[in-house]
Amino acid sequence: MSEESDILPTRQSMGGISDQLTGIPLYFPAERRWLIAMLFASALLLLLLVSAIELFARGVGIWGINIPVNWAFAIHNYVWWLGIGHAGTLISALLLLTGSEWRNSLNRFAETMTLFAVVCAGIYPILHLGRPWYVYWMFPYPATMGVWPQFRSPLEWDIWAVMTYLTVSLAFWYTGLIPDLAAARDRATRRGWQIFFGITALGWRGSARHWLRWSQTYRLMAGLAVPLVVSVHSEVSLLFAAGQIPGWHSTIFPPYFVLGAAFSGFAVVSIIAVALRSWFGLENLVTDDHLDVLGKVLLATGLMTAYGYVFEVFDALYSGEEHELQTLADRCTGAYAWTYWGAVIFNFIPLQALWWRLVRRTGWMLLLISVSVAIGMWLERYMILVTSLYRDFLVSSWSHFTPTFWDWSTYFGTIGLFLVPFLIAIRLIPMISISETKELLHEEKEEKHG
Amino acid sequence: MAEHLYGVLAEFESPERLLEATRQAMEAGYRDLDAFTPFPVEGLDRVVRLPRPTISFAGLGGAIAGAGAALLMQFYVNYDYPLNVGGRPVYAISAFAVVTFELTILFSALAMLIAMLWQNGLPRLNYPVFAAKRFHRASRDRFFLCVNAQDALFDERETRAFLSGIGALSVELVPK
Amino acid sequence: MKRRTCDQPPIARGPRVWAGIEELSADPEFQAFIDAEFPAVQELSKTARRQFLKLMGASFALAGLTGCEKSSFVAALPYVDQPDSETLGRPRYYATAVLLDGYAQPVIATTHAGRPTKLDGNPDHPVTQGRSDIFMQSAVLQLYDPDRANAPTRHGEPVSWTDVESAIGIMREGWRADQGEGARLLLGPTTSPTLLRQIDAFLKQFPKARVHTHAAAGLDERREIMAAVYGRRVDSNYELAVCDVVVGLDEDFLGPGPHQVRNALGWSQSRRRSSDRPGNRLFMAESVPSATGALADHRLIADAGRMPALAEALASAIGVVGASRPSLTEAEAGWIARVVGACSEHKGRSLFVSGLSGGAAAALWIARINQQFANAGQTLKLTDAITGPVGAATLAELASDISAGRVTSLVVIDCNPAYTAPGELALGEAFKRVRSSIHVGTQRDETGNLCEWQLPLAHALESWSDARAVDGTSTIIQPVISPFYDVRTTHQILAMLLGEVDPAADAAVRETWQNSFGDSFEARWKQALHDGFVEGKASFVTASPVAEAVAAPSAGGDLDIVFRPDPTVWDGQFANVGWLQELPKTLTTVTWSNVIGVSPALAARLSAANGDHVEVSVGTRRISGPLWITPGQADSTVALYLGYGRTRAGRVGDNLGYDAYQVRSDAEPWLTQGSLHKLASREDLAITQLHHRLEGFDLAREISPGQVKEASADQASLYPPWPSAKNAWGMVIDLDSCIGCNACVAACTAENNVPVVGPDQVRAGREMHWLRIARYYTGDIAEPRSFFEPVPCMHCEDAPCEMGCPVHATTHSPEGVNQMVYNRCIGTRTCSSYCPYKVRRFNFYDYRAPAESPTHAAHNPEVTVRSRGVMEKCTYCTQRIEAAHVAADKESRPIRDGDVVTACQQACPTKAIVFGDINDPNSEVARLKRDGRHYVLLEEQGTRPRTTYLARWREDDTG
Amino acid sequence: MVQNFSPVADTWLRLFLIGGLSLAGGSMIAVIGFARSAYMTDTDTRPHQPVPFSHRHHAGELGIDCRYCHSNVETGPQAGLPPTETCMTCHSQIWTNATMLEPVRKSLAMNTPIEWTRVAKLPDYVFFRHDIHIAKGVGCESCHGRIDQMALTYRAKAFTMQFCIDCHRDPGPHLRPQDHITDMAWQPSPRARKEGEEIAAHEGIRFGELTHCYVCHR
Repeated sequence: MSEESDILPTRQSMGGISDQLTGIPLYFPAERRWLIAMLFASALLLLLLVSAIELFARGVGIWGINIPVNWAFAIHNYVWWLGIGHAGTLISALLLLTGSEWRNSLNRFAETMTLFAVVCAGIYPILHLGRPWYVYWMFPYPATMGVWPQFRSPLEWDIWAVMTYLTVSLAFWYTGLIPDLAAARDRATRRGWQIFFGITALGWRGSARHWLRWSQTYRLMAGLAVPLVVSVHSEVSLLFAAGQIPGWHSTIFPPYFVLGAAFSGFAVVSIIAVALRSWFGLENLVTDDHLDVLGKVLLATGLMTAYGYVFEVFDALYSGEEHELQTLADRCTGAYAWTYWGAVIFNFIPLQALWWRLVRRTGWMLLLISVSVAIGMWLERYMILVTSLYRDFLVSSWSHFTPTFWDWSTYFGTIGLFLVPFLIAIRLIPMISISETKELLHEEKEEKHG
Repeated sequence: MAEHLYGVLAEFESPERLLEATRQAMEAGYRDLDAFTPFPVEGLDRVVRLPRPTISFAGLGGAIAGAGAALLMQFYVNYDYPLNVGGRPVYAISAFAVVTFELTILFSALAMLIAMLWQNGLPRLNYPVFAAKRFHRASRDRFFLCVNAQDALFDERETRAFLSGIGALSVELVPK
Repeated sequence: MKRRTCDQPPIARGPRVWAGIEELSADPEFQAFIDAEFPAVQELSKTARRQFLKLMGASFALAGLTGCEKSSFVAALPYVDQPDSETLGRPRYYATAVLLDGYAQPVIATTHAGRPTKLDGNPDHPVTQGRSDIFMQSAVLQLYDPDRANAPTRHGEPVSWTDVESAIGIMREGWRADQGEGARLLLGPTTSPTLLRQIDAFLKQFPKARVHTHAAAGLDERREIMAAVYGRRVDSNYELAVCDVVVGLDEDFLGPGPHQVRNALGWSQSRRRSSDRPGNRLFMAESVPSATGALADHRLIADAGRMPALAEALASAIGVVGASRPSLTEAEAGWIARVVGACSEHKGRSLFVSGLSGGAAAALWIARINQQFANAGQTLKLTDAITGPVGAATLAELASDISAGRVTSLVVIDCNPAYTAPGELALGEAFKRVRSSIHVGTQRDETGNLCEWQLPLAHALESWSDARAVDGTSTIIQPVISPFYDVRTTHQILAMLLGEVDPAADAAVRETWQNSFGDSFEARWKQALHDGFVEGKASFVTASPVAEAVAAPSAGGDLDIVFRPDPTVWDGQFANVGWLQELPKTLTTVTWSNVIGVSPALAARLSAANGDHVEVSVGTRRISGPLWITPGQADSTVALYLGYGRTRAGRVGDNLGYDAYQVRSDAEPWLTQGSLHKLASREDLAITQLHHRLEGFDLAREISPGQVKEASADQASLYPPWPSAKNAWGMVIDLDSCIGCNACVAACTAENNVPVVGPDQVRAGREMHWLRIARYYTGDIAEPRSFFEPVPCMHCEDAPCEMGCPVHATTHSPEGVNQMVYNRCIGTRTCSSYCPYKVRRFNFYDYRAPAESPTHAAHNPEVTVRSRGVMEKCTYCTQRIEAAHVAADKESRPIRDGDVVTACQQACPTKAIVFGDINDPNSEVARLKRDGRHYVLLEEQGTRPRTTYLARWREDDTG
Repeated sequence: MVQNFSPVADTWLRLFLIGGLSLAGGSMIAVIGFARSAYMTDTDTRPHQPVPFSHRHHAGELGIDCRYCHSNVETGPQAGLPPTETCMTCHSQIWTNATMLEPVRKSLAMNTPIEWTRVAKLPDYVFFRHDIHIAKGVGCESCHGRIDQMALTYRAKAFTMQFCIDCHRDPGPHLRPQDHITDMAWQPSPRARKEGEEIAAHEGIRFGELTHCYVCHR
């Protein structure tokens, strides 16, 4: 068997992998760099805190929204974050089912990323409320009013979809984590770590029975997670498609959104993969082959998203509906044309470089392309919201939207909300699945010695 | 004699060795066996003749419960205070589909997680095998076979001898 | 949690409230309170912030919707001795009148627990027939204006009325000595019989005293023109109801002003005479686009200076003796040909009118044409001028007298010459030279500030007085609320000048009517108070044009500068009324400022855009303001709007826009020549509609008589039908009748406690009006065809908004009303996102007033005042629907057509808005839904709106 | 050797899990209950009044009709508190010097209203009308409870939306004949529903139209 067929270099021992990965939390290598990152992240988080206080004290008027553009940054970033939050679970679940072995080195931090991205998304629907202190009215509880939530509303669907997605992702993530926590526990020498991993590992001891039930659960969960991922973002797309606003009211939206989500998600996964591997010297586990595959997936989803763009245009032209055409014209030439063309350029131009193997296998190139995709998708969400709302049916209601300082501060704040827990997670849990990597390594060795 | 014992723990350095040893132990007539490994070892369950796990049924149960709960909830709230919402029907099945689907998945997933932990008897922080000197390698790179003291054939000395006989790197007694 | 305390007479605490505000706005604690109550304030700049504090004081309604669920115990105060007539929580109605330029605007005042909350036209009155305009609607807010003068002052120091009386006593000493030599009265426009009687009495006492009058908005000039033409003081009355053809030369007879309601009623009446074609035809030649011009079937764009020539050309075309045909452009000739063609077979049923900018020159020809067509006496009726007093001198004469030192004591009554006088008279300076001066007015305004004494005047709603409506019918003005400041009526002050001591409020008025009613006084007085007017219009007189040809003023300077009263603050007297400031101006939708209107071509020549500052120079005087490109304005005509740039209007109206009076000349107050050049600076105007070209959508439809066909009102739906209740409410709006006057918007604001949000929020696109009048134009921007389209909530039966709400805050009633429940709303704004018509409004901040604001008294207790973070929108005035239900249910009878009238419908001066039960096939609204012009806005969206439209008539080109 | 925990640790862990779960569940139920508690709904608390007015004495023992003092109840939205004049019609004759009544006499003398504390009140965004309820056969007692037995007045029924909506959904059983409107002791007969529906039919109550939002909220 030749090296290429192996995604992992086979000349490394199981023990080595164990020590290397559990070593990251137990004997943290990059203290200073981490502190700097943490400082930056907490600053952003503080910004979010300030923005939120300002918001609750004074009302959503501090944002640039108005009538007709009464949804902008909040919903726009909600969709963006949720989209990013889709890669993790999708990668690990889908690839687990298809048994693609290259998943093992990526799924853990991809899933972790998902969790925090979804949290970032999840706070927006609350922040953007006019009276956030009544958010609990969206849940069915026996109120003295005798009034219930309205289950025909896409917003109501949203609440349930996001809650489900967060919970299931968490369960899936934790299930996969248990054996590794045990591994860390068994490596831990300091009492504190022993107790922490001891409890979180729930007393896992890798007994044959444990493994049997665990594998079945893990696979079945993956089986559930895949349709869930698809449903959640389809549902988010209905938030718009269910409205009659030109530029929203389209059947392409669900697939269009899901693919877009996966696209942006994979981009962020690539960013994290490249970053972590160079940070913690994980080249032996996150190999160029991994980047290569990531690059291919990114390219594929990117092209599918591009198809969505093309279809949107076709849709408008084919319908021939004057307002749809008006919206199309506004997107291409209107006041916010820069978001449309920005999205097209950032999303699809650098992407084409991924046709070359060299680019795919070079960390920093992949990183740059992924960043551009993340920006592109952000612009796309902006475009979908603002250019549809600022000029809808009645000419007399046409208006404009300009984000204020608080729009931006809230957005950047959520980046802090994402980074802080992620950085903490790096220090607490093995960022790559130990047991599965070993399994893979063992299989590869098997093949070698026939 | 064996009351104070949990069993005998034998260490092997590869899954293959473990499988081989287990097979021999079974042939020797030991039944109450368990193995501790860093990752699921292919085929071990067949050798030890473990029953097929029943997590999937828990999952199914959860799914049905979820779907039922969701539909019931949505129908009830519209039955309790029927309001004309944009001329849509009171019982708008198509609109209820989304939440129903989400809850189906949610309940199912949680049911399976709980079932898995329950059947595995987790969480269980204190367990005899943890007391074994070399057990910390069970999650690293060693593969352990354990003959429980409850086993009919179990005899402290003979079992030890038998295990070291089939190529264990180390054999140790695990106290209760 | 603030409370409505309806069973507490709130007026009792009026003065204390006022004092409260004065002290408070400085006090830091109050600042803190404001920051809490109005978070918006903090983000405003220091000046803007001050501005906002002012605003808030002046124009927000109070209290209401705080979400706190725990209901605490609060105080309840019963009457000590309850008036027998008072039913707690039941509104009571009084017939009285408010004033505009001295003319009575007959109203029915709605009062809750003794405080007026709403004014509507008096239905029995021949002029208003229950309809109203924006000024009438807003008068009630003016009453509660916290900036009103609340006590007499001398040199700005508060004094008592006894001081005032003794001072007047001393003056009278002087006058007695020299028979009033050097005594001068300066009157605002007035029609009050009592006031005129008192003036006469005054002149009898002091024969050498003189009376001057000053009306900024054109009353005097109109009278002068008529005098020049007919040789006597007459007013012209247009009988539009019987006209087949109306031809106007720069005369915006459907625009704002005292005559608007009557003209609009008449015009729409004849316009709607038949259902298969327009009932009349309207030709307009105008320099500056106006409401009337927007409605014209054939509109000619001509510079203001051309009007006399056009008039003469018309005359000669028609064959008026002595008219010679001046040279005309092709467009002008074509238009005149059309007019002649249209009129020739309508002798006696056509009407020619000309405006102020045409001057006497145009007016004379127009008069002769009406003569020629036998319109005089038919469609054009003349009455003796009802504004007085006869033989009063002008403002210019006063100015010259003062500078000549012939004036020792001056009493300015209910006008503000220091602001409204033409700049060249420099009256402000002059006033300083008068030894003793008294200003009598509701505000301590520019003039009041210059005068030695400022005497606070009672608001019409607090006064005993009388006045005559535009048709001459007299109205006895009775107080509907006891004055809550230390104020007096004009009549009381005149009485003081006549030597009485502490005269009773109603004495003078009673005396006047004692004389005219004679023996049957008590009965007729009661009757008059009940009806709100005294039978008997001004009798018509026949007069014919006497003057020989009047020379048109010669054109000098490169541009015609025309002056127009502002569409919403008029001559400036309403500058401190927040409701009017926030009303979008009829054609521009500009709020909170006036603009300098120019044609697209001129703007292109200047390479200037909307909001760029330009400087207008007339002779040596110059002013600068923001430019506005007006589609369809004549190329070399510049329009200046009066009423802004005030410095002592109050906290709402100060320092907005520019002061056009500065460049006004006394000789040519309405049309003069000047030049224009662009400045470097610009400003961001607060406009409510950014885009006006219709872009080819059929939102505002037209239909020509040929296309009319029976329409079916029912619209298809994919959903199974919901059972309807007995009543199904619906509305039809006739685009052919809408004159874009904003009366509906103002009425809605007053009825539904719609907050004023201020210029910054309007700029941000957050105005709160539940009903907007969309202004569109089609065709070339140089010669557009304009449309008005009122857009309230459509109350869709398959409403997208309702489907979007996650908490059942907006649902559908069995009567088909799209309900918005504020106290359930959590502010997701999904409804507004989904609304294809964007008629929902959101409280981005807390727009409510603090409890201290006196304006809370104006607020309608039947409607919740919305708090921060909730959506709101048109409710079809559900409080009125429910009231009608209760009334009907108590009598166990069905609701009759006309039992429910929405505020907008009630106000509309052209009856363009019709509301009612569409389940009742005989109801007016059901009939209109079957009309041939009926159409549904965005019907293809399948929302099945209950609010629908009647298309506007377009003339077949066969004419 | 990774035996990090002693056997008791497991016991503690289990206790902790069970405790946590039951705490979460319990607090939820507690909150839902609290919203209905007498504290939140202000029932059964007797606020201090300037004059310790006893409905038991006036309405109960003396049997004065509700409408004598709350004269507005049939004609207007608000039942209305009696003006001082009304109190004095009797108390100018009896108990003329009772110290208890000092505030009343003062009110009349100084012409200032008596500052009662409102007991029965609804949130601002609820627009309730007494007159129509009276006209359609809803008795005082239905909402205000046995006023005639209250020494100091208190709120007998929790004025929650649920309370209103129950009756608006199905008025039948709650209606009574006109001559029993102010009758505190009136008991619905066994055939209450049938009689109620007769009344409803006679009064032409708009069944099904009374539960939409704008009936009470504007």
